[in-house]
Amino acid sequence: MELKNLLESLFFVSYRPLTIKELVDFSKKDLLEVEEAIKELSEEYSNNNRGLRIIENNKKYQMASSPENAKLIQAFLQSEVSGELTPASLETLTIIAYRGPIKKIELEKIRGINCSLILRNLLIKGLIEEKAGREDDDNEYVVSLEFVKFLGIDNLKDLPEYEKFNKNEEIDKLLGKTDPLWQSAILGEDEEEKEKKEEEADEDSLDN
Amino acid sequence: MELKNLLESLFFVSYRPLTIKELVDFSKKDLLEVEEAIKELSEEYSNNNRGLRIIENNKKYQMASSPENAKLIQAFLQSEVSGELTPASLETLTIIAYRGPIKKIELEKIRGINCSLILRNLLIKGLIEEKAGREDDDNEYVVSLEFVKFLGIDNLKDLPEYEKFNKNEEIDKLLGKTDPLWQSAILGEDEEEKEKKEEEADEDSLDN
Amino acid sequence: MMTINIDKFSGPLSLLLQIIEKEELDITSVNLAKIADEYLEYIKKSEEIRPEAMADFLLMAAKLLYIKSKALLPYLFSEEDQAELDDLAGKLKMYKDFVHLSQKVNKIIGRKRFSFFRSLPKSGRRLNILSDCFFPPKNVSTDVLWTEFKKVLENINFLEEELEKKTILDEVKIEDRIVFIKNIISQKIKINFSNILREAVSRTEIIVNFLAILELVKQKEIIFTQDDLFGEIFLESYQELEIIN
Repeated sequence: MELKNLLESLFFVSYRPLTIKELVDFSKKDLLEVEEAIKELSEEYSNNNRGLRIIENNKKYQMASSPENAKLIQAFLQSEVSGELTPASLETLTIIAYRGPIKKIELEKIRGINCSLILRNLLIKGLIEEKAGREDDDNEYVVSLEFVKFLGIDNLKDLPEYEKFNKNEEIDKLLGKTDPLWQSAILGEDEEEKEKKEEEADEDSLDN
Repeated sequence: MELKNLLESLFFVSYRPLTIKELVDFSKKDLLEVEEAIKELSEEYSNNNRGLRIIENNKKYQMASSPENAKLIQAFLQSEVSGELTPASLETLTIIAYRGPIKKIELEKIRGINCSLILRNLLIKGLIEEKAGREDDDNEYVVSLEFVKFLGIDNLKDLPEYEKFNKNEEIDKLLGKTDPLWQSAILGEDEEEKEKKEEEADEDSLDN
Repeated sequence: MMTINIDKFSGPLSLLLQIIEKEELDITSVNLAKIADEYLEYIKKSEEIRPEAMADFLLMAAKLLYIKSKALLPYLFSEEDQAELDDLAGKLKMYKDFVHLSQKVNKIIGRKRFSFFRSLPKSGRRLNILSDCFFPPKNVSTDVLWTEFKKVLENINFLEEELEKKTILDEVKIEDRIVFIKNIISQKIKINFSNILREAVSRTEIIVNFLAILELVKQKEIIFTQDDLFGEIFLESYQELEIIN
């Protein structure tokens, strides 16, 4: 198949992850065809015990070496990837991996703590990526291919119990709820009102 | 076959041609076995209409994209280097122009996000140069002479407000030349150490 | 009290979880009420909680005290409140699930089956993928660079402000507020709570003040009265009252 052949060449020469959109534009084929070809290529690699992988995350694809050879490749590149993470980093990355794209406020609801600094830290390390929303609060976070590389899997869906935690009504319910009790109890009605007005003001300034 | 799998990974990750001796040393296999495996791999690529090739020159081997796709691949690479800079690349280039020579980690602290891919992109375009430090982390970046000329100035000092921006206290502060607020903030002291190591590891894996 | 390694908890939920597990309790509202005091003990003693995180630890403390008061005075609470309290137990369970997942993820990473992307020359001056090696961008001039750098500086200033705001939080300590409130009460017989809050600028300060009062009540230093729901809270010295009575 010609398309698969072209995609393989493209993945090889590209030094960065390619989005599905870029691949569609470049190959001038349908989205479905491209997705199918990537899937075939990726399966060929895994099933035939090849030295290559196509790893995917968040509709971005990049060619990588297969995880079985990790030790020797690491020695060849003389790289010192340790993969050691602090508990806070690990916890945050796990939540983003299973629940991404996820907003900061949702992450904070799960962790019960302000996450500004840890997010900045992970962004700097390139372990997560930020997708800008309409407002700052709407920014969403996903793990990066760089992080997927550590796991030695092709796709986050291969994580244990991924489906169960990715789509989970119980969690959605807990996250979807605002915390009205505490806001009104501690801030008082007035402040809540104020915040609302501020929000409106922000939106105005954006629209203008 | 395991050896073929390993060779494929090696060829893929290496940016330069590998000698047969290197391949033998790395795989810890016999010369004959290695030659046989390379031949098999190479034939698989050609016979199965794959997007990859193993090219040989003077007992050195290298992975390449297949010649059928040459035109499209050339166009892809061309599009990678031409055109407008993305906002992120422009920001990075600006910081390097005003604050160079600057280390990757410093750039990342200023921008709050990992810069590996962008630096790679600016290097490909010849807009910046890398000055090798003692260790990988010490690599420093400066804009290239061609870029300075392209701006129509003789010297970076001719940039508007160069002196003021080049020595900016706010930035020095942020870069931890005074106070490493970032690292100590949410991470404990011990964790800080660990995180530092992680950072190094991450960078290694990115740079190699 | 068995020591809990502060390094191991990355937030108030983590601390709660460790206390619950140490006491071998199930995660229920009733059990959360039971460990409220222990939680407070930990955050009072711990010097390792980062100032930036203190607000969240205190917020949790307030929630626990709320749950505890609900357990003691159930008739004061509505069904809605009950749902809120169950929510905390639910959230803690959810958090526990993710902690378990993170341990699994850690194991996966620990196998060190890393993948690698294509490498670059280690100290290559330039990376040259096409024969040419300079590709001037279209949208760049000295003015563009100048404007761009000013934007960078603005972002940095914004960042610094945010940080400063956060570190101020540390300056409000329960101990200090306790002393402060004790002093006021010893001078005046009766004072209203909003007076004490007059200088409070943040939610954390309000919480800290509130916690300080609860602590003083517990130590039988003061008593408080509140005539209406959400009405003003009056604080009086416990000893003064005894003398009068």
